[in-house]
Amino acid sequence: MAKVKTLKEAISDNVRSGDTVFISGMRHGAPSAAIHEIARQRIDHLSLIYCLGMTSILLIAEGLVDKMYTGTAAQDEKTNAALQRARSLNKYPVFEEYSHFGICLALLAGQMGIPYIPTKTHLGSDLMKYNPNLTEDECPFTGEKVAAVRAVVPDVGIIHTQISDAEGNAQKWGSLGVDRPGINASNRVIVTTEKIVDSDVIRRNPNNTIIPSFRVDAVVEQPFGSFPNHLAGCYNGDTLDFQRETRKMEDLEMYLKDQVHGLGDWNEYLEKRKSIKGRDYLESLKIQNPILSDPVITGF
Amino acid sequence: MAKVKTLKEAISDNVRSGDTVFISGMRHGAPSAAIHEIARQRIDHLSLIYCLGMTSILLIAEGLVDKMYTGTAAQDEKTNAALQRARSLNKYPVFEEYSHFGICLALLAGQMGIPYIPTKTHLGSDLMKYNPNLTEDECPFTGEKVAAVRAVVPDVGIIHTQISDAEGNAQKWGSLGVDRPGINASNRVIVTTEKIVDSDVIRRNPNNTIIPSFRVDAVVEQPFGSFPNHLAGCYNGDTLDFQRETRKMEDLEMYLKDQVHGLGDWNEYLEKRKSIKGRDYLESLKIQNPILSDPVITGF
Amino acid sequence: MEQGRKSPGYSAADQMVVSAARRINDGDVVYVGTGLPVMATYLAGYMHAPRCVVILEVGIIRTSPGLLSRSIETLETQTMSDSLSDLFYVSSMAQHGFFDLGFMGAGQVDRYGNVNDTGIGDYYNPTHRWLGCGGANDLVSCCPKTIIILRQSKQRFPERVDFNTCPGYLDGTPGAREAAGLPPNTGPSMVITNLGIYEFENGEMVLTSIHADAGVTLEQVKAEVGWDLKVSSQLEETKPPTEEELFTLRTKVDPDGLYVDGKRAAPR
Amino acid sequence: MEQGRKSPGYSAADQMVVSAARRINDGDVVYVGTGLPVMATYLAGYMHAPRCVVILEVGIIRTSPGLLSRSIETLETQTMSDSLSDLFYVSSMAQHGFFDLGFMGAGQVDRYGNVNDTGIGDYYNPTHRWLGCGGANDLVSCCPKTIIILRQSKQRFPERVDFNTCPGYLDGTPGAREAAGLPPNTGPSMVITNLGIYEFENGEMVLTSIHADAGVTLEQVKAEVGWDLKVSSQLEETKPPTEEELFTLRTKVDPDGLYVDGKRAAPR
Repeated sequence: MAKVKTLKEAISDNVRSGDTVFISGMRHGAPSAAIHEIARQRIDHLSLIYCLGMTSILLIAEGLVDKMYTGTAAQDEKTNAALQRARSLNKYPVFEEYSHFGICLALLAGQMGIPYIPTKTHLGSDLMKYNPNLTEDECPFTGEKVAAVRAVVPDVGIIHTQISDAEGNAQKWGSLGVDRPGINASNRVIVTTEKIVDSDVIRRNPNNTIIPSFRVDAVVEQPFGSFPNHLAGCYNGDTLDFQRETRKMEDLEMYLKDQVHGLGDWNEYLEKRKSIKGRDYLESLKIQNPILSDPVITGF
Repeated sequence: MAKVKTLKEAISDNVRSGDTVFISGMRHGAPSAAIHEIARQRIDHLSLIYCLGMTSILLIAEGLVDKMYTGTAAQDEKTNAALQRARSLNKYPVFEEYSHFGICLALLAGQMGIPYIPTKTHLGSDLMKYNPNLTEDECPFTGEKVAAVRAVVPDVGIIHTQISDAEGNAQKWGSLGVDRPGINASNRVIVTTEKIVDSDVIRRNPNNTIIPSFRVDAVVEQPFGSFPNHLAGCYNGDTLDFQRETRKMEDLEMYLKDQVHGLGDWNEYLEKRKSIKGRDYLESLKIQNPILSDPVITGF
Repeated sequence: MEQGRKSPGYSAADQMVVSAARRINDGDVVYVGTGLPVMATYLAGYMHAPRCVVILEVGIIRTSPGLLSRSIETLETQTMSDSLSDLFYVSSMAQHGFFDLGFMGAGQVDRYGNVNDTGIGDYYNPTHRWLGCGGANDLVSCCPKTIIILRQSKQRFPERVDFNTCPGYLDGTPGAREAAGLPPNTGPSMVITNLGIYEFENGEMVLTSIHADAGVTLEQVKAEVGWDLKVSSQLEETKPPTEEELFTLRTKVDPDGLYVDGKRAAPR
Repeated sequence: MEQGRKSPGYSAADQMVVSAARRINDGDVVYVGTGLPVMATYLAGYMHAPRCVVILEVGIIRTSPGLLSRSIETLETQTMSDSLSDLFYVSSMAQHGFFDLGFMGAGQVDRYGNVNDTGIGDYYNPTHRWLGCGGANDLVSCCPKTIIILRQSKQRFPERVDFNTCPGYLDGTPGAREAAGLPPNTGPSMVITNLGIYEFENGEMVLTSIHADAGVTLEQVKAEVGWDLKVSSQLEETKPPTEEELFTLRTKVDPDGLYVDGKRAAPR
C-alpha cells in the first residue's frame, strides 16, 4: 500500500517545476482532479502534452506552462482569457504544433526508447517549418522521403482510470486516444482512479491493464476524478459549466480563486459543484443504462 | 454473412502462391487448422512470418516455403526432417534472421505504413550483416546510431481468436505476442475463430477487438482451431504428440500422408486425434477451472 | 452573409450536410473529423450507406450510426462500437492506406486545396488564430480521397493560404504531393460549402455544382472566392435535399437540435 | 561431462539455478528468457524476492510466481498475471530502460560476453545451428544488467564466437558497445554455469566463484574455457544450495519434475 497517496501527496512528490508532463485522456477520462491540484500547488515551468485538453487552460492562466506540445489548442489571444492572463504574468507559453498523430508518434518513440520515428504525415505542410521536433529524413532502404518526429519522454505522466489495484496495476477501457504511448513513455507515473480494487479483480482480466505496477509511482483513489469529462462505465461528462465559468477574464479569475485555490481538495470541489448544481447533480451524471460485457474467461 | 466461409474457401480465396503470410500466435492461439489447410492445398512459394511457429514445419516439409522471417526456427538440417525433406524437394527456404523485437518492428512499420522503423537493438550484432532488412542509420536530430528495420507488409495474415462476429470484428485475449502488428499490417485478413457470436457480444466489450470488420476478408468458425496449441479461455495445449509424430522422416511422411492430405478438413483431423487419444481427449484439454472477469461496463 | 435561404424548407447548412452525405458510398471506411463531417456521415449511415464504417481519431470504430453529441468524444459516441482502440491504431490504418475517404472541416482552403487551420498573417504574430489541425493533417495526408466541408467566404477561400496546415496539391504543379513525400494517390477530392461543390482538376479547385435551388448564383459564388475561379464546363445545379433526407437529419441525426445552421448550438 | 555431482543432495544444475536465483533482488523487474531463467526467477520469487516482476517476451507481466510449465507460453503462465500485453509492449519497455535485469540462456558465450545463438562455422554452411536468439538480443541490448546461464563446455566457451547474435562487449575495447550504438550502461553482467560464476571486468569475463562444494576445481573450470581465463583475485567458493532452496525448487517451482539436471525432460 506504500504507493497509495492523497492527490496532494502524489502531485507534490512527482510533479516538479520544469517537468514535461503528459496528461492522458483525449477528453475521455482526462484527470481533472490532478490538473486542479497542479494549479493549486502552482508547480511551474511545465511543458504539457495534453491532447484536446480542456482544463489545461487553468495551468496556462496561472502562468505555469512554458511549452505546449499541441495538435489543437486555443491560441487566439484576443479572445482567450487564459492566454491573456498568461501574457499579463509574462508567462505566455510556446506552442510546438503537430498533428495529433505527430504527438502520438513523439510519445510512441518515447515509449519505445528510440530517438525518433518516421511518418508520411506532416510532409509538405508548414508544420515542418516551425516545429523543431519535425524534420525531413529519408528511408535508408528505399530513399523515399519521410518526416522524422523526435521522441518526447515526459518526466511524469498522469492517467485517470476506472480501476487500479493498490500497487498501480491500472485498467482503463473506452476510447484510449494517446493514453497508451503517453503514459508508457513517462518516466514517473501517477494513477488516479475511481476505485482501488483487489489485485484479484485486475488479474481476472489482465488484458485491460493499461500500465503495470512496476511503472507506477503513486496511486490515488479519487471518485469523479475526471469530472467534468466523461469516463466509460462510470459517468457522462458535462463540460458546459466549466467552459462558461472560465471563458471571460472575470469569471476565470473567480474560478481560480473560488474553485482552485479556495478549496482544499477535489472532494471539496465536488461538494462545491453540488452546492451550485443540486445535491443529485453528480448522481445524475452516472450511467443511466449500464451495458455489461460477458465475462472474459481465463484459467487452465 | 458474406464473409463467413469454410476454411477451405477462406484459404483458397485469400492465400496465393508467392504470398508473404503472417501467422499469428506466439504459440498462444496459433491457427493450426489454417496451416494444415495451406499444406493440404499445397500453396507454394510462401514467405512466412510465424514467431515460435511449431506447425510451420509442415509447410517447410512440403516445400512450400521460399523464405522465413525468423527470430527462432529449427535450422539444423542434420537433425530436422522437415528441412531435409525441403532440401530433397530442392525447396530449402531462405532464413532472414532478426530478434523477435526486430520481426515485431518490421510488422509494426508495416502496420503503420512507413518504410522502416528505428531501434537500438540488433546494433553490434552479426544479424545486421546477414539480414538485408536491417541497416544502420542515424537520428536526424541527435546523430546517434540506430538500426533501421525495414517494413514487412504481409499479403495475407491469419489469426485465430476466441470469438468473432460474422463481419469479422474479432476478439482475442491472453498474451498477444506479435498478433496486433502482424494482423493489422496484413493486406488481406483471415479470421478463424472458436465461435461466431452476435455483434452484440462484441459491442459490449469493444476494447477487446483485435481487428475490426473492415480489415477482414474471411471468417471461419473452427472449434479447436488452434489445437495442439492453447487458447485462453478455451483449452490447454498438448504439443508433445505433434512434435513426436513429425520429428523423424518416416513419421513426418506418415503425418503428411495420413493427417494432412488424407483428411478432408480440420474436423476430420480432430476426430482422428480422438481416435488415437480417446473419445474424451479434446474435452480433457478444455479449461478445468475457468476464471471469470467482472463484466466490463459501458453505456451512457 | 445569408445566401441560400430561398426555400423555406431547408437551410444552406442542410444542403451542405446533405450534399456531403451523398458522397459516402455504402461500405466506405470513412475517417471523420469533428462537427459537420460527423453529421453528414451519420446521415449517410441512416440513408443509403448503412454499412459505412465510421472512424473517429480517438480510436472509435463503429458500423452502427451513433448518436450525435455535443463533442466527438462522449459515451454516446463510444457505446456499442465495433472497436474502441486508440489514435495510434486509427492513424496507422489511415497511413497504411486502409481507409476510403477522409472527411474534415477547415479554417481556410485555397485554390490548390491546401488547408489552413493555424493562422492568418505572420506565424508568430497572427491576425487570426485557429486551434490547429488535430487529426486533419493526418487525414488529408493519408486518405485516397478527402472531402473538405466549410462555410464559404472570400476570407476563407484565399488564393494561397498563409500557413499550410493540411497539404492539398501544394503549389498546384503536377506531382507536387509525391515530391513532398506524401503517399501517392491521396489528397483532397472535393470541397463542399453552403454555396456550391468543388472538385479538383490538375490540382486546382473547380466549381462543379451550385446550390441553385437554395438561391445561390454563380456571381455569389465568385464573390466569395479569392482568386479567378475555374468553373466546370459541366456545371450542375445541386440536387436539393429530399424530404426524407431532411426528416432523417432532424429526427435521427440531430433530434436535439445540437446544430443550428451548421454551427454547434453550444460550445464544444 | 559430469562435474558437480560430489554431494548427493543436489546436482550441478541445481547449483546453477540456485546461484542465479540469488542474484535477483526483491522488487527487481526481470526480463526472463525461456527455460532455466524462468526456474531461477520463480525460485527467487518463492524465496527472498516475492515482489520481483517477471516479464516474458510474449507479453506476460506477473508479480505472483506462476507455475513452471513445459513451455514459457502456456495458460498456466498467463493465468492471473498482472498484465497480458504483447511483445511490442514488453520490448519497448526494455528498450526504454525500465527493466532492472535480463536473464537468458545461450548457445555459446565468448571471452567478451558475446553470445552465439546462431551457428558455428560459415553462416551459410554451418557445422552447427542453433534456433536463433528469439528475444535474447533485445534483452542484452537493452537491460542494464544481464545474467547469462548455460551449461559450460570448452565448445560453448570459445574465445570469440563465430556469429555474434547477442552483443556483449564486442571486441572488449572500452566503449565498444556505445560506439556500436547500443544504449549506455547495458550489457552482460554475469555468466552462471554448472561449474562457476563469472563477472565482467573491463568487458572481459572473469571467474569470481567456483562451485567447490559440488566438487568443481579451478582446473576443471579452465579445461572448459576456450581462452586463457582471468581469475578474480577474490575468487570465492559458491555457497551451496540450502535445504530450503532445494525444497522450494522441488516442491514449488518444479513439482512435476519437468526439468532434469537443468534440461527439459520433454521437448518444448
